Amino acid sequence: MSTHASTAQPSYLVDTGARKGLMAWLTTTDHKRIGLLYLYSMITFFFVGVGIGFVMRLVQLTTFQKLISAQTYNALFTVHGVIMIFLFVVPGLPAIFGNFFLPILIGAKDVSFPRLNLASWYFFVAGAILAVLSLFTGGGAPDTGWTFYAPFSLKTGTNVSLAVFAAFVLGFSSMLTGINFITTIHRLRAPGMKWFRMPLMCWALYSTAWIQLLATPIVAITLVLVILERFFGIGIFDPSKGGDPLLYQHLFWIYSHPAVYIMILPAMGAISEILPTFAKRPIFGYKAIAFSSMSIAAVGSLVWAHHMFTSGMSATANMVFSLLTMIVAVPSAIKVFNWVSTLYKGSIDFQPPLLFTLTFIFLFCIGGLTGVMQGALALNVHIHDTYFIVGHFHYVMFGGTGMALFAALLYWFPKMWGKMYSKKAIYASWFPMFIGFNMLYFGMMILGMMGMPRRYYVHLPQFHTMHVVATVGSWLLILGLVMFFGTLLYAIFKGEKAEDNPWGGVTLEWTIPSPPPLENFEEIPTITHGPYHFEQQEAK
Amino acid sequence: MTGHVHRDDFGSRLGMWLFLVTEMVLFGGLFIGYSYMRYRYPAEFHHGGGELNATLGIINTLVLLTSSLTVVLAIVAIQRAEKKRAMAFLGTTLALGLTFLVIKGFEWGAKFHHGIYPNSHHLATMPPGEQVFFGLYFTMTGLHGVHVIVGLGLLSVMLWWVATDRVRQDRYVHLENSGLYWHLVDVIWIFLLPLFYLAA
Amino acid sequence: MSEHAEHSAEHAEHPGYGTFIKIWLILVVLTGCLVGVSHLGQTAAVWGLLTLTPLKAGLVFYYFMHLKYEGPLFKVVVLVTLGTLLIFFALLFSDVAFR
Amino acid sequence: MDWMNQAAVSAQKSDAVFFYVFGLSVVFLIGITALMIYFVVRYNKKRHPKAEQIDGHVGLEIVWTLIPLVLFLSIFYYGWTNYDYMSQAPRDAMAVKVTARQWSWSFEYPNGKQSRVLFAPMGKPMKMEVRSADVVHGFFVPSFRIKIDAVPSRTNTTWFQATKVGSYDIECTVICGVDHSLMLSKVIVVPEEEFKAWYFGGEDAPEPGKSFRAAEAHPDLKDMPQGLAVLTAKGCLACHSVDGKPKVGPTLKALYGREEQILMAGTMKVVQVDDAYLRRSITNPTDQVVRGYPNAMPKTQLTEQELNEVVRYIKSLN
Ligand code: HEA
Ligand code: HEA
Ligand code: HEC
Ligand code: CUA
Ligand SMILES: [Cu+2]
Repeated sequence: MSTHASTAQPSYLVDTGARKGLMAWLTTTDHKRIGLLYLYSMITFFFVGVGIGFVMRLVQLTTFQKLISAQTYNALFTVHGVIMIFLFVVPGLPAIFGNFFLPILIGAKDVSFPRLNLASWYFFVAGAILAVLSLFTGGGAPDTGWTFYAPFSLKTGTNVSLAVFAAFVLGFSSMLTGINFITTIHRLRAPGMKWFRMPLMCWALYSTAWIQLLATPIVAITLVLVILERFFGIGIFDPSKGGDPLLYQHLFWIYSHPAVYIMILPAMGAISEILPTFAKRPIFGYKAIAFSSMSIAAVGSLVWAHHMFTSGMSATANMVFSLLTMIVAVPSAIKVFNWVSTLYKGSIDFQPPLLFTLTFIFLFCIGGLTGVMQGALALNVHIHDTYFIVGHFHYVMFGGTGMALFAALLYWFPKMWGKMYSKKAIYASWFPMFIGFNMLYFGMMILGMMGMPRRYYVHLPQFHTMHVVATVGSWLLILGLVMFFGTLLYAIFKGEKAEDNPWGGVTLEWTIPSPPPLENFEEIPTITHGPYHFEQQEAK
Repeated sequence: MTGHVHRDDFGSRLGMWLFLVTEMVLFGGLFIGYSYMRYRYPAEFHHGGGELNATLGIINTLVLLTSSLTVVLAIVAIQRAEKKRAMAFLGTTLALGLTFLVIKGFEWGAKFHHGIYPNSHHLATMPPGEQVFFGLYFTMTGLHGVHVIVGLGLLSVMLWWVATDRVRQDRYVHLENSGLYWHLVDVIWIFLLPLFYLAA
Repeated sequence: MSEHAEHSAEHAEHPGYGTFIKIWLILVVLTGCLVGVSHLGQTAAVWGLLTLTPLKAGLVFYYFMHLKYEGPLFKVVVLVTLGTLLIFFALLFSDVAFR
Repeated sequence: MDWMNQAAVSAQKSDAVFFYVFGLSVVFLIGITALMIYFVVRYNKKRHPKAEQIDGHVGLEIVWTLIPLVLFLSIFYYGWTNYDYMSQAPRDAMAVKVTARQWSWSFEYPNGKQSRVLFAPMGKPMKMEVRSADVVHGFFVPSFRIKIDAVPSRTNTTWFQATKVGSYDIECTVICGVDHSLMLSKVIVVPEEEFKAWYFGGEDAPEPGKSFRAAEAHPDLKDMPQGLAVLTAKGCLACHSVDGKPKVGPTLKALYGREEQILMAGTMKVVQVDDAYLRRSITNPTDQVVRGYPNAMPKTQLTEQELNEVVRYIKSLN
């Protein structure tokens, strides 16, 4: 607590090496700079994805319109899905905040393999460029949906091969990050930083990294098979050659279900960091949260076929996977209850990060509860592949991971850039965002219950009213988004200088200057107690 | 690999093992596909296996097993600072690896010659299950072949590093890691042998 | 994955040439057995596959890949991986085998 | 509301599960949200300046592990048993072969009769044997809450027992290419006798569905405008209303001059309804299919004069 900005070391934002400017950034091995590289490149792609989402909503504004063709619409939701999943939510929190804060939170100077870390970023960029290229080359943007279901993905004339290869490269980047984090957590914890003294963000990143290792290769090989199938016709997924489309679906979801936990676990980790800081008390049930992260990682790998209940799987499989799906919801429930209890008898300092944290809990609960509905067999049959699903996953991915990302950004912003944003402007952006969000995505869920299938270019008249509501919601949402990012952008350049510890946090990142110096710590700290130890601060 | 952190051989090996985990799962995915298909088409897989040249498969198994041995012996040699010997062992490994590829090439060549290759007319006349069998055969042995090539590349670098003393008695984790990779490639082949060549 | 094991795992005594050559011999013999068994008919072949192949792979892991000489962490890593794959198999067959 | 339209037993089964989970969800969501807001207000730093350093409570952890677990298991069980009912067709069900292709549906009955819309007798179990001729499609009837994928090289089955006479949407739910959203059809549920009349009737037995206007009076043909008389005589009114209600086909009310979105030779077009369009729609119904409707209109022989009358009558409906 006492080692304040007296250091002679300059901030990591200042170039100290031989190279200057852009080159210094592109060749950096500093985990903090790599975190920012990810952030900037991701936001770029993210806005492309948001823009596409906006256009899709415009399409649904009329029952039939001539602005874009059906083929273009199919390409739009595919590209929207691919960008949002593979370029944004899957790598999102680990790559940005994991890179930036994992070493700091465990008291290390960097990750175990800094150069590999930079390589991961280059893989990410390469994958992203390939994904963009696939839009303009070959037969044009893929039109299969982000799930690339065979045999349609084998037959369509669009450039599925390149898009799928892009996803493969991105998967590689994700695995390398996972390897790095696991090794870092095993090897580089500061003296005294026992496993159960790690901040919960580290537990979340650790379990995420394990899913990345154990699930990503499956999708890698699946996508390789799709490419081989398209170029050489090896026939494993192609029913006309004896192959089986259901095998494709199994392999795809063996990865892609765990991937949704890759998205949410780090978000939950960030939430578990933020809550204690603003409640000024330790998190409720530290071990329960840590273990539930690990058990989500474990059980989450076993429920993939709940995406296939109507595919004609065996009845036994339907039963088994429905049962397992219910079980995987338990650890999430545990977390929610522990988070809420953390507010109990705290001394709550209401600040923007806390507002977004509570919003996260609310929206994630809706997303999670609708997930449970989908897991119930009799109901899934009705809502599978309708807008209900679209509503569900926007609630968990955007209301969950996205809101957590916002909260984390607000929480760590002063540390990362050493500047403070206007809190009023952030509060103001929250209202349109929250109202718009619920109009948009709750509207979608109602549509789904009414029987509106997803990936529909045109809709039947009975769905029109709700589609209009949803589209208007999307405008509000985007308004809020622009205000939000405008405020932060302004703060990066013109914001007031931030203190080293603006929120009164007690984890290690708040003991070093804002922004942190190159090697984080002047000397590696020795840890003597758990992560959320507020007594000491009160004593002062 | 570490810039400002002190050297951590254990960490490097851990990293390598974690990478191998991803490789195991990568091939695991294919093995899952294989068993799924074999369950669907037991007779066709049996028959397809009969058309492969088991002798070549067995020879290749012995070749790879031996090359695995020489890699591990090279590590022992390095630990004992026997540089020449280490280089000889590594050289043998490279030679055996190449032998493997050559034999593999002959085997594939023979299949191609008989009109059995993906998308061929001859294949299209076979029952669906056999088409799948050969699809898997070419994919899995092909992907394995790619790994052999990568492994050979790694080991060649190691040979060079041993020669230039970048790998030496007190600093050989890179050789260990390359060796781990090579062994994994061997293990995968150990599974491929019975699944394809001895399936009949 | 305990703290101590992890840090004290730097191998103390390195095994010599002999150990590995012995293992190699066993592997060659096992390969011979596998080939022999596969001629005894379908069931024998499958059983051979299911027992001998993992045994061979295990030997390579344990000796050639030095798993025997590493701390528990590496063993756990490998076991977790194999366990995961095994569960993937089992669950997949809840579909395939009951269709 | 429209989406609560339960037109089959399966719909009741599915909705029962929905209401159960929905009820639980609302309770938990409101509970959690209310607690959150209460804590934030009650323990605000102004009111509660000193936080109590509580680490956790084992008893509570156990409680909130077990209670959700039990509830989740009950959801699973309820969902599964009801699904079991929804997926197991009774033995005596009539088996209809459903074939999906890019981008249309066709139905074949046990006696070889074929149709582009699905005719079903009220209250009788109908088993769908769903296959695909090309890529994966999805067979979905929202009002019945049933859905099953059409996967090439295999046959998936589902079934229903309709409880209400009427016409219901069939939609394709798996992305299958450019016209995925136009891959629509209808289920026409009719009383059993009417279905039988069609089913056992010969080639030219009239398609069922006329009963939708059973309630309407049967005025004398002579009192009608001539065009309406033709429409009635030729059975057009089985599928078309003249008062604005959508049936199997679009209503003829205010049709003339309307902008219609039609599918012509695989592409979408917008046309304004004029004489030529009407004639073509009637003489060659498959040439121009109105969006949102199945390609189901039969070809009917009309004399030139009848055609004129019909067109004039349709104009008069504006
Ligand atoms: C961040 C991503 C994310 C997360 C966290 C989740 C979480 C969950 N998801 Fe979701 N899901 C997706 C992303 C995600 N999902 C995506 C992208 C798809 C669609 C893919 C596609 O087809 O394109 C999908 C689709 C999907 C389906 C397939 C639907 C279909 O196509 O038919 C199912 C089915 O079971 C499902 C279930 C669940 C469940 C049970 C959870 C659980 O983990 C949720 C657990 C949380 C809670 C339950 C809330 C908190 C708990 C309480 C408040 C306790 C009290 C409650 C009770 C006692 C009821 N999801
Ligand atoms: C995280 C993932 C994510 C996000 C954020 C979004 C955002 C949006 N999505 Fe969606 N969407 C998907 C993932 C996502 N989407 C996926 C996977 C599919 C399925 C594709 C398929 O069928 O194959 C889909 C499909 C989909 C459809 C269905 C298409 C169809 O089936 O016909 C629609 C329809 O309108 C839609 C709309 C939108 C809109 C209007 C937005 C946005 O424009 C809303 C506005 C966004 C914001 C206000 C900002 C959110 C901010 C953050 C998340 C944090 C950013 C912070 C930093 C980078 C620091 N999306
Ligand atoms: C089995 C039901 C059925 C019968 C009987 C039937 N139609 Fe139709 N009709 C349809 C359907 C379905 C459509 C919409 C799809 C299409 O355009 O092919 C349609 C479309 C039309 C259209 C174009 C409407 C528009 O909105 O553009 C006209 C005009 C029409 N029918 C007239 C007739 C006439 C006249 C008869 C009697 C001779 C008749 N129909 C009998 C089902 C039927
Ligand atoms: Cu057929 Cu979508
Ligand atoms: Cu899932």
